[in-house]
Amino acid sequence: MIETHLRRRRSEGRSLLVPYVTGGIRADWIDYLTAYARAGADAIEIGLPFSDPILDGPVIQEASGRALRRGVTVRGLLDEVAAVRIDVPLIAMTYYNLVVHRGAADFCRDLAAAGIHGLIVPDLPIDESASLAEAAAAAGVDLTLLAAPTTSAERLAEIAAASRGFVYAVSTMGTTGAQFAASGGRLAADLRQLTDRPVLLAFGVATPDDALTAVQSADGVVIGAALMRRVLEGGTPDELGATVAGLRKALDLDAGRLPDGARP
Amino acid sequence: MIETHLRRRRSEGRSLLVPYVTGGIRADWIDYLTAYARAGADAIEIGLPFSDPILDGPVIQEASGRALRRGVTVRGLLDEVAAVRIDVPLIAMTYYNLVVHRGAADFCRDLAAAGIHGLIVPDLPIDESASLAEAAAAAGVDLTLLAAPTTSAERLAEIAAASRGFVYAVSTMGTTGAQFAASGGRLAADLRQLTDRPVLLAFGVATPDDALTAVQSADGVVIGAALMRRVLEGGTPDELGATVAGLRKALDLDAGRLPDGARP
Amino acid sequence: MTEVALPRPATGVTRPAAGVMSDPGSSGRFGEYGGRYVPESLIPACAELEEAFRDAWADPRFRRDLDRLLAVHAGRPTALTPAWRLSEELGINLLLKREDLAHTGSHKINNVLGQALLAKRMGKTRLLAETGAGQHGVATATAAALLGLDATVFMGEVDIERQALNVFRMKMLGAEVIPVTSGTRTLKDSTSEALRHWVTCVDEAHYCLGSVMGPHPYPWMVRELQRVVGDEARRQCAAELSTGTPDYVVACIGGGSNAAGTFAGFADTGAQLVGVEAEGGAAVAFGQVGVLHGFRSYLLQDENGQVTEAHSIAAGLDYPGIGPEHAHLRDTGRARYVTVGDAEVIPALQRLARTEGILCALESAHAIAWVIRAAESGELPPWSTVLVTLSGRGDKDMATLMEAS
Amino acid sequence: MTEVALPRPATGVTRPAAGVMSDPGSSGRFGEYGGRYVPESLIPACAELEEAFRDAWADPRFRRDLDRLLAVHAGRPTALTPAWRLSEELGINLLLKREDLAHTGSHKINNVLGQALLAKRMGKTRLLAETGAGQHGVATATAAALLGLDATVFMGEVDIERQALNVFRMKMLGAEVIPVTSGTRTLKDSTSEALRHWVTCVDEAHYCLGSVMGPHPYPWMVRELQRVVGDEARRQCAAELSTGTPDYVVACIGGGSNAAGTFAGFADTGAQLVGVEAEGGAAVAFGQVGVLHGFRSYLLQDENGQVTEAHSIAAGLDYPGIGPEHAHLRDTGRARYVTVGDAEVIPALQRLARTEGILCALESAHAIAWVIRAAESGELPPWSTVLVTLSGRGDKDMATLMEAS
Ligand SMILES: Cc1ncc(COP(=O)(O)O)c(C=O)c1O
Ligand SMILES: Cc1ncc(COP(=O)(O)O)c(C=O)c1O
Repeated sequence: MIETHLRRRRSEGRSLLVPYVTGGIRADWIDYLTAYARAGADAIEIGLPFSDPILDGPVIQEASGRALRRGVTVRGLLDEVAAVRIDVPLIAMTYYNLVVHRGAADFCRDLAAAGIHGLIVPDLPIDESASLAEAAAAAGVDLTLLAAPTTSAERLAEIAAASRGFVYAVSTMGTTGAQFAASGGRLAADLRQLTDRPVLLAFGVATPDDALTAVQSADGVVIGAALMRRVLEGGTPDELGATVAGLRKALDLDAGRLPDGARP
Repeated sequence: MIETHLRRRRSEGRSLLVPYVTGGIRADWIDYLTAYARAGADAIEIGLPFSDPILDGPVIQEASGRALRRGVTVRGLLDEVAAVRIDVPLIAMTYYNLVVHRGAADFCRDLAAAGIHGLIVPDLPIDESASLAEAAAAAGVDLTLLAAPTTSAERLAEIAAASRGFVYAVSTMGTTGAQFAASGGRLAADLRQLTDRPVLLAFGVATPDDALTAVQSADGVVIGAALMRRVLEGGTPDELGATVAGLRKALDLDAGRLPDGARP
Repeated sequence: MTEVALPRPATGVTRPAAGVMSDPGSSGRFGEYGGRYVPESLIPACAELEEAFRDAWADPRFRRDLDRLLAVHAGRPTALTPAWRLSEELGINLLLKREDLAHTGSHKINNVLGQALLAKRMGKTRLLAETGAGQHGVATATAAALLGLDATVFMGEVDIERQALNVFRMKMLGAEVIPVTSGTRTLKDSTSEALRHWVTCVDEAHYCLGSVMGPHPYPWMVRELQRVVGDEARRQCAAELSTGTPDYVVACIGGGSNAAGTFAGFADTGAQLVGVEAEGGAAVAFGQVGVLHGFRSYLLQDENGQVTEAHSIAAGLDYPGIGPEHAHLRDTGRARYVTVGDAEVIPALQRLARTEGILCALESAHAIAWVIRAAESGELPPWSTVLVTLSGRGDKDMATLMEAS
Repeated sequence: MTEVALPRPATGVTRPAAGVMSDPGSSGRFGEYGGRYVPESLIPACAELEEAFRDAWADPRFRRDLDRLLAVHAGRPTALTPAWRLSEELGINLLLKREDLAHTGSHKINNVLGQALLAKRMGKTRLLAETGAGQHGVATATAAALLGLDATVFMGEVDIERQALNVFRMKMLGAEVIPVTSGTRTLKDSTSEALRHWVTCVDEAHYCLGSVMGPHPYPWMVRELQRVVGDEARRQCAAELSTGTPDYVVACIGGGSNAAGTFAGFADTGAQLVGVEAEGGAAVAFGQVGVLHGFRSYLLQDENGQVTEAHSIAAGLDYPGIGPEHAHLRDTGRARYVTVGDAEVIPALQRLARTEGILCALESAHAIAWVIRAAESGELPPWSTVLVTLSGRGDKDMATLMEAS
């Protein structure tokens, strides 16, 4: 589902833009989804907060902590999502313990029932992903795998093959919110040699410039910590929507400027 | 010298009374000597203060400390003693390090020159006393040895034989100022079996009653901590003189009451 | 392209776990527990580490170098002490394996010397470590100094405050101590932070994990590095006991490394293996299966699957999980896991001090407390032989005890 | 009746001190030093002790019991650690005898286990001890607990304040700690107070003196009980060194027990013996012959013969005297005595920590400091082999170091 959608968008010559929000960060957090969608997101990543987010930097750690202190639960967040209609695909991002706790099959069914058809589990490498991949497939959820700058060519091929929805290319050896690194470009390029699935660069993409650099080698970007920093500072859904719209515009302009794929 | 004097006094039917003062405890400390003499002391023991008085209890420790903090030295104290004339024999009491520091021969000569003809060194047991005994004898100073409740019969005999001036019978297993103990009576009695030298009981003799108990088996008493406690509390030479006079009177009355030696 | 990814070995062949406490193979599984649940960024580092450890562990030169370090530097073998007076009082035959006598004051040094030597062999120049009570941090700083490596230790702000002396020891040994301000600011978070940091420097740094936890190969590697405790005790018991092996083998459990090392020496005997958890950190007693810090095991969590903080008077037991092999030993019945509360710990520590002249760590006192309870309740048959691993000495805990008394 | 008392043996026959560091005989003399300068009240107790020790020391059963205690309880033999990195830096071959690894954290336990076992054999029910830094007090409390004896430890009020953790350790071990308020309220005065108290209870109490000082037989007895350090090191050096024995044997000196025990193992070799005093407590360097606490030796005193207080950053070296046998070894030239000031000590401690991963006691760091100085000044020929006894671990000193840094 996710993948079909993203492939279609890509085929329209569009650079893919996937903004992130931590579920339950504020009472009105659902409004960020609406705002992102309106601003031209191609999909939206929703963080289901976990107590020990080992691949997240300080910003998303803080966002997760705040949401948990508000008392949010996976069940409650999914209910909230289920109650609204968002026009772009939704992807859940969470840590594996929350999956194990609910049970993989139920967890995936819950997601699908809430209208979430993608799933990213950063502490679940391909080697451990078999049972969840099966459950996700059964529930109609795309389990997206991550690739890192240190991943071997052999593993990259396997990841590219097994990932669903898109391939999540971690730009840098670091956590979310790290400095955007050129290494990501090489990784995305390598991945695009291996698969025609969309390849999205993530980690450290913060500014329109970063995004433009990223899409020189990737099909799109995931933007998380940069947005969440502004949310933590009090940025409203409208303000964040405007930021995403700005990114959208930069990407679209760029795509328009160099429609022939002759990016430097 | 000391011994001749004490034997003479004893032969007069007198219980011997040897009060103690810490040299240099006050600027006017010499006045205690005069007062003691006037009050009927048979000899006077002068403590030459040492930094580490291991056989002294809290009272004489404190007295020694105070004197040292006043800056007194053995040399200075002896000079002060040399400058006055006291009518009863004087006995120095000090620890062995002060003897070693000056050298035994010089130390004894210094004493004699100051008019002090007796010496007690509580941390010098008979086994270690040879050289000092020799030096003392050469200088005309009586080196008095101590005997304790735990001393074996064999050692008692040796101590009684080697002691000069008198035999210093430590009444109790404790330090100066300890509670007066009956064990002292047995020790004194044993010693009197072994020698006709005067035997003086010391340690814990505080009140006229103690003194009277003591002289049931000994030839006399040394009174130290009980006097020094009052000195530390501010007792003047006159006041201390009166105390010694009181002890004197009690002993004399007692001697007068039972002239036949039929003490219970 | 297959539609569903199959579990695949990270490197080499998979040797299944045949005997009890054997090699978990390349999947790093102990039954359903263990594994390697880390971000893809760390997979190559874990695989490289597994390969390097397999290679080193099979290399007699490495083993000889490590054995020598353990002997000449850490003071191994540690003594086996018959606890004469406490045995008499309890009516059992109590033997103490004295890891409190090891250099730096606990069994942690065994693991750390092995990992540091391995890191050196791998060409790493820096050790990273998490620490709670500070014992593992001090051990890491020590091994780093000894082998000329840098050391960076992550420690929760709360722990830094309550373990000021160990922080200072680490600094004296030349280690950098990084305060962790996230989450509960204790061991759990310093472990997360160490993992996060490792991602940024996998090339030059080895993550020197402190217990039988974390992603494969750590639980297995740390157990192997700690088995010297059990192997020594096994030999010493054979010399000390007419029966050859003790009836009970008891150790406290934080992550579970001193217990795993001890149990490993007795896995193939008839000895009953007993792991003692702190009530406030009893993953087996009160946890559910979960995944944290790279491994699947029992884990304390709330009804929503959020990991809860452990609470024990013994900082070294303040961890919400338990090493995966222990979960497996429990499921298969080879070992039992019991629980001791804070209130039993101080009297047990004191009783051992007053009968045997040994001030053990609060962690170790949990094992003693259980033995006292079990002996006094009659659970231990009269004159059973009981081996307890005293995982560390109590000096670090005096401040805590002073406050508690 | 003779006119002059002759020196007389307290008990038995006098065996003259024939070889270096041999039995001083019943006079307890090492050349002109030593002896038994105590109040008559204590003479029988000292004589009884000498007799009991001679008897026990000649009794293979006693030796076997003690050896077993040292092994199974105190963790002997302690390691001999080649200090690889510091050796390299200094251009010498440095070996460390690791008394820091002994139970309770210093060599003090060797002496105390021997005396406690002896006390038990003598039918005593209580141990008395003086302590400065608290190490000897902790060791005494430990041995008392282990053997079911009571323990009373005298400690200066000043030391109680600066060594609060050791005070608490003693209490946890069941010992009574008596604050000494007289004099300078430090080690010197707690020794005096312990002697005073011993007078009152000689029948049931054994005075467990902490170093090679005090009246005969203590200096000799404590040296014999500590010679296990030197004997072990001798054997270990023979295995480690091609030359068999080191060129230099170095130890710090408070009262001198770790040095005496170490030197005893090498007295009959060609090794140069070096005792390192703290500048502020350097009885050999700055003292004169005197008598204190029952023995004749070098003693810090003012121009009037009053004993002065020692001042060292290392509480265990804060003693104004030195064991009498050391005075004799110095006079005969068999050993050298050198001095290290506070300012050299902390850098030496830190350097050892950062090169070898060992946090030694401030006392022991004096020995290291001298070796560093002598190596760097060229006084030690290149690649000399140097054995240093690390008398204890530094945990107790962390608070002092924190203040100093
Ligand atoms: C003395 C001591 N014992 C036990 C533990 C618990 O760790 P483990 O269960 O890995 O042995 C610790 C951890 O810090 C410790 O310091
Ligand atoms: C660690 C340590 N080293 C050395 C000493 C000094 O004592 P000695 O000279 O008797 O070995 C002490 C005394 O407390 C000590 O604790």
